[in-house]
Amino acid sequence: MSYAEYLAAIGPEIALTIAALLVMSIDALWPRSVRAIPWIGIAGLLVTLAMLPMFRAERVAFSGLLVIDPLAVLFKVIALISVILVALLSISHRPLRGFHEGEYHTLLLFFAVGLMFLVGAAHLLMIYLALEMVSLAAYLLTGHLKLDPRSSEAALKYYLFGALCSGLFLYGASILFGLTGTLHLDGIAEAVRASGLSAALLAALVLMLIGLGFKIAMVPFHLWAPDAYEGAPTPITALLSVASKAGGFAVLLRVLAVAFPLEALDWQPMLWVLCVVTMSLGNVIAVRQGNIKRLLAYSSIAQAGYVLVGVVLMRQTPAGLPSAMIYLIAYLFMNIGAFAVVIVVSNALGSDKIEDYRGLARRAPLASASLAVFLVSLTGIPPLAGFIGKFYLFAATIDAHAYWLAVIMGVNSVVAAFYYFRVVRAMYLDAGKSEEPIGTARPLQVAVGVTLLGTFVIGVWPQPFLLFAAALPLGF
Amino acid sequence: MIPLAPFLVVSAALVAIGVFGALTRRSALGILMSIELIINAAALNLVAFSQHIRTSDAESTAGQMFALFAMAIAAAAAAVGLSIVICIYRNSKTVNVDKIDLMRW
Amino acid sequence: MDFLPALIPVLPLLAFAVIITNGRRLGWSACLVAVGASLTSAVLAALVYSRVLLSHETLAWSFEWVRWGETALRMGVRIDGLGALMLFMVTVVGTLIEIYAIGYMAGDKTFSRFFAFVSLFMAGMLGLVVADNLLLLFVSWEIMGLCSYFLIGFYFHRPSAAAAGIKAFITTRIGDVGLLIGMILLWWTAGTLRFDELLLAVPALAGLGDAHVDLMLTAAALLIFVGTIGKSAQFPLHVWLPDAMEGPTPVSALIHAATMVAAGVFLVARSFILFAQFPAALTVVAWVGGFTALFAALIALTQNDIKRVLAYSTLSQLGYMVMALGLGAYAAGMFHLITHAFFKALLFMGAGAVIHGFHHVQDMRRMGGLWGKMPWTAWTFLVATLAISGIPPLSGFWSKDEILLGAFHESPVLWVAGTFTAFLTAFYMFRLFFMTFTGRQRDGEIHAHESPAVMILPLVVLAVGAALLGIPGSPWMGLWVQHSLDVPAYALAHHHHSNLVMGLSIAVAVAGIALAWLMYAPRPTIQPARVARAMGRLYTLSLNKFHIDEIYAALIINPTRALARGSFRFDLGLIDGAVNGMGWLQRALASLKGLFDKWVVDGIVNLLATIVQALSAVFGLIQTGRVHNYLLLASLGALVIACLTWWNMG
Amino acid sequence: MTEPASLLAWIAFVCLVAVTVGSAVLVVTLRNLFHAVLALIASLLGVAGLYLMLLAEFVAAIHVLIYVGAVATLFLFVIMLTVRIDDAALRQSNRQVIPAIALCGAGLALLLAALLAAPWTPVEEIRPPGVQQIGHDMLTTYLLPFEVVSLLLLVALVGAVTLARREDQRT
Repeated sequence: MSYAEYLAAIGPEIALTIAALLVMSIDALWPRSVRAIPWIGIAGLLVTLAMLPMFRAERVAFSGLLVIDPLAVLFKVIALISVILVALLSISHRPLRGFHEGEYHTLLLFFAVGLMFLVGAAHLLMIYLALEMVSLAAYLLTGHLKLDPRSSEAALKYYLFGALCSGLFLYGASILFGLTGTLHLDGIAEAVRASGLSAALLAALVLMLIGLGFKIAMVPFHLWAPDAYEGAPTPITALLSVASKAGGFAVLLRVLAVAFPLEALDWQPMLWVLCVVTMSLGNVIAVRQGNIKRLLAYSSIAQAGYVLVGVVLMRQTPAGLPSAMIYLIAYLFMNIGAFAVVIVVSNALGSDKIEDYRGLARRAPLASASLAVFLVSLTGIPPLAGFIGKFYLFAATIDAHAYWLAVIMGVNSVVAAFYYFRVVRAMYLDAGKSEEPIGTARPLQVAVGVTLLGTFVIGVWPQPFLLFAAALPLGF
Repeated sequence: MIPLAPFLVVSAALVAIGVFGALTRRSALGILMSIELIINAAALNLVAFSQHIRTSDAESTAGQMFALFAMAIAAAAAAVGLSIVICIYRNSKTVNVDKIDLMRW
Repeated sequence: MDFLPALIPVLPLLAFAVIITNGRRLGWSACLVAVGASLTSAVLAALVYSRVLLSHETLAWSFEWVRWGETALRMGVRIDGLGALMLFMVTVVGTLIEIYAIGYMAGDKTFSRFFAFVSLFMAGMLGLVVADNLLLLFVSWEIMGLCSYFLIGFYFHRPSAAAAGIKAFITTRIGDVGLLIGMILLWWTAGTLRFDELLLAVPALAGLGDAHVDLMLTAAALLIFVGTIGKSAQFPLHVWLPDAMEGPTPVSALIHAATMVAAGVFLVARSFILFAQFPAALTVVAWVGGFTALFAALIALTQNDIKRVLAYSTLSQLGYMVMALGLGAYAAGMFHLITHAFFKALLFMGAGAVIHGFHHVQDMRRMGGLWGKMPWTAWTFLVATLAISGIPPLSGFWSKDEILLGAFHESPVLWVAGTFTAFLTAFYMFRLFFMTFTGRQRDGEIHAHESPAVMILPLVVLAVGAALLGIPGSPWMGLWVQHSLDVPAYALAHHHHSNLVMGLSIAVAVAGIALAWLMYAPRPTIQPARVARAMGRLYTLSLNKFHIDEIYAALIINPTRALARGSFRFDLGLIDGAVNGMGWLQRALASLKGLFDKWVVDGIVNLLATIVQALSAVFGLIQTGRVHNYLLLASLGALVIACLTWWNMG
Repeated sequence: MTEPASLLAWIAFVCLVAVTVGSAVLVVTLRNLFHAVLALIASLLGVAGLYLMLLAEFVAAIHVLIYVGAVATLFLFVIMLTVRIDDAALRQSNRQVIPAIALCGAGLALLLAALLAAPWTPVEEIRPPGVQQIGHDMLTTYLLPFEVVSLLLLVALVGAVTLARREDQRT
């Protein structure tokens, strides 16, 4: 492979790495330029995003370690958009102001680089490496507010849980290597097909599932999530709940779809149960939360459960994978949007308690209306993005004759309405203590605007997103 | 030459001991050390497989390479973990994880 | 020109957008925007109605919305006779209610917000009526659900209002989920969601005789009916409607008459082809409707809150409509929907005028003698009361009579129940009327006054409608309205006229009024209290709404609590030592008990809430905040997953 | 098939295993964290010995360099920074010991059952790749991970320095 080919394969990643290094050196050399740093990072991310269409031709690069296929491109787009939005949120998040912003944005960009490698990795070594890169950056970002005990505690819990899970993932990967003699996912599939089911294969799958389940906060590997989400700086909470989770889903999809053929190991029943437990537990526990970040943490566990519905059904219906993708895209906009409003409120009130949201509609009408839209969308009510996502997931369950899954999802979406509307009620139907208006910083306005637009457009005219998601062939 | 199976037994034992440590140590540092044991077990597995399992010529070094990378990554992860532990210590003057529960339910 | 009907829902939607974004600037004139939009819609609707009536054609216009592999989803509007009549009714009644609200809401701080949401509500309802496919119908349906949440909880400083808003939203949401699943089931079985295509596809599929397909379609029909049960407040999801009167009275009128509850009935009518093919589904519909009609009428007998009586009467009348559809008397059911919209809107607005003039007192036991003080209100109210009681030639008589006629031919049991309900209806409505308007005022403290002209005018218009609207649907005019509905061939044919049915229904109405006169006239012959004593337990049953809420508590909540406590202990032993445990146990039990006291007051939603909250309290305990517990649970989880999977594979 | 191992090799193997596993047990049970790190070093050296027995000299060398040279030293520093001397006598394990023993025991048993029954496809003869081969592959086949791991180390460096630095040192 020539260097030109290398460049053609990982051009966007290289560009983003350069941006990250640039941010790092500018911070080190000209400490005064700190106001410009986030914008340099965002510019780098935007350039990378703009480069993606030129680098989407399907290919296998670096001796099969990395692939560029529709799945990878799709997830790269999701990852970049969410990191851009998170960078916007970070600019105006009060506790982050002037607190090692250079390092913060450097880590954020490297997180994005890791994510881009992660979604294209088709080789166990590469997967592990990218997974660790993403995780390490995430641990560090979670604990970035080192003077805040909650931030440190969140980082510690996240780190310890993550380190154990990734250690077990590595051990599982080593068993898989022993069984198949190769680290390439497609080679693994061939060998597994030839040798068939064995207890060791199952052990490898379960061990690897621990690592991936941790990334997407799937029950029972979700336990870190509520604490980490609550303690992390709010933009990072958004990052963990969207970008990091999307990366986890990309690997999960690739590992399950490529490396574990169903005829050798039928993982569907197992994932079915996990999916049901994940959505139900997340929704049920969310009902009692009094902190909005924690509420959104449990809600995002439940949302991961919904996405898993598409993953479970991906071999039974051609609608499975695309419906999971659509849901993920919708989730990106509505969830980051919700966190943007949470930041608006916490900047003004210094609180994330739902009781402090009382009467918010009078103090910040636009922010409240936006949050209401995002929550209504998360509930799955038309004509918003969340409804389209749920609609296609329901369609996939019906197509796959998975009626129980449809019913359980239905019950869950009723339960979810409870807690989302508790927040709406606090904002609109409860009287607040103060009437003082709350302002919104410009970058947050942009972020809220973009996410609102996304939430509405997907809801009203989903066609382009459907095409985007339907680019996924079944057996990629 | 020692066959494959004894190595697998050793690495499985190391994993079990490591998980046990992670579950029972009160100190975050103790948990970190236990996790190092697990990563070592995986690396040992990889090297053992690399020598004993039939692979294609192109992948004759795959297992060893994975083990080497895993070590580098583990070192980086340990550095990150220890810096987080230092932060925790500065904030709450303890590294015992059962004392660290500001956030729950 | 073809897309003209699409403008009808878009105009109120625009009004919503304009008012919500410029609320402060518009101030009082917000109502002009809202009324202007719906008045224009009404004019358009009248145009559409005349065109559909004259040509008997179906107006349709659509465009491709999304394409999903092979299947494309089209969005558009389709207006047949049924849709045109509904459009006409919704826009006219809606506009009148909005005009009335100008007077009723005057001086309210949230005046403009009120009109914004009412406009959106109208947009939702109109969108639902013009929709040419189930998906668009569902979208409008949900928009209406959201608006009901905001409007019922509009007086947010009253906790009961906020609670009622949530209750309405969550309860109807249960139905919505059923509808959504049913809709997708239908889509996957029949391959389309468009009504005109379903008209062809469903009979073709039913003709196959494939048991699986039949099962799927029956399930789809029943799930769609679950949506109706939620939205049209049929038993057992009826609990939200009586509470929905917590909203401002114009909202009650809107919800009870022209919009929300009518949507559920309309849904069954729209997807009637599905029900018509599967008699099992139809039977369920009929019995649910019949039961709701009787059950709600029994409760209405003893209520003392003026709006509550009306709320239960709505439930009962909705039961009639649903029963009619279930009996195949499609045209009769829809006719009753239209007439009911007029007289029920009139009743609610009359009650609102009473409440408005009576300084926001709603207890009928404090009223009386308002006849002299509010003549306009009293006269129009009398017209509506006569109409709902089924006195010819007012509108309610003709539509109700036709439903009973259908029942007479199809199911004698339901006919008897329906006739008895008609008797009860006449009785409790005149009980209300006599207690409010005749005799002397029982609470002398309050100085009642007549409402302003802007509130009286809509009352008069509606009274004219409630009085005369039945005529075009009467046998005198050859059931003209019913024929204009373009009743599809698959709906059952009209029944032969029966003098017995008609005579009996007049007789029971008169008997009901007479009994009410005897008991509640200025000088009663029969003392109501003695009747109550004589009826004993029956009276208390009705007063306590048949203890439905308590039954829910005994059957479901208590066992759940016990279960929760049991599983809680189990969890505890698992995670940590007993020392920490006792603390948790006490805290969790205390919170459970608190929740129990707080939530087990009434209703299925509170029940659901209680269960979910209890589960939440129990499962929330997993999150101990200690990372070593997390690690243990996760490892245990992994082991369990591995074992179960291995065991599952044998 | 591989040639039968000589008795000497077995003796060496058993000794190494005893050191490795024995020290590992000490790592997770010793009360004094300082001692635990020493046990960790012993265990790691044992693993290095096992690498040698597997004829993977390069891996063994790197292992010793990275783990004993860097990681263990880092642990020692942090322990000295964070653990006070009077902590040494404190109980170092929490109340989960019994469930943890049960869980790990069951897990180990299942894992061993699975691993020993697995259909491995052994080589006829061990031909370990030399250091040259490893070096060559690292800069050809594994060029991408080689570059990415450098980024990962950079991330760890930047982040760890930011986190561990005292706040008052930056003005």
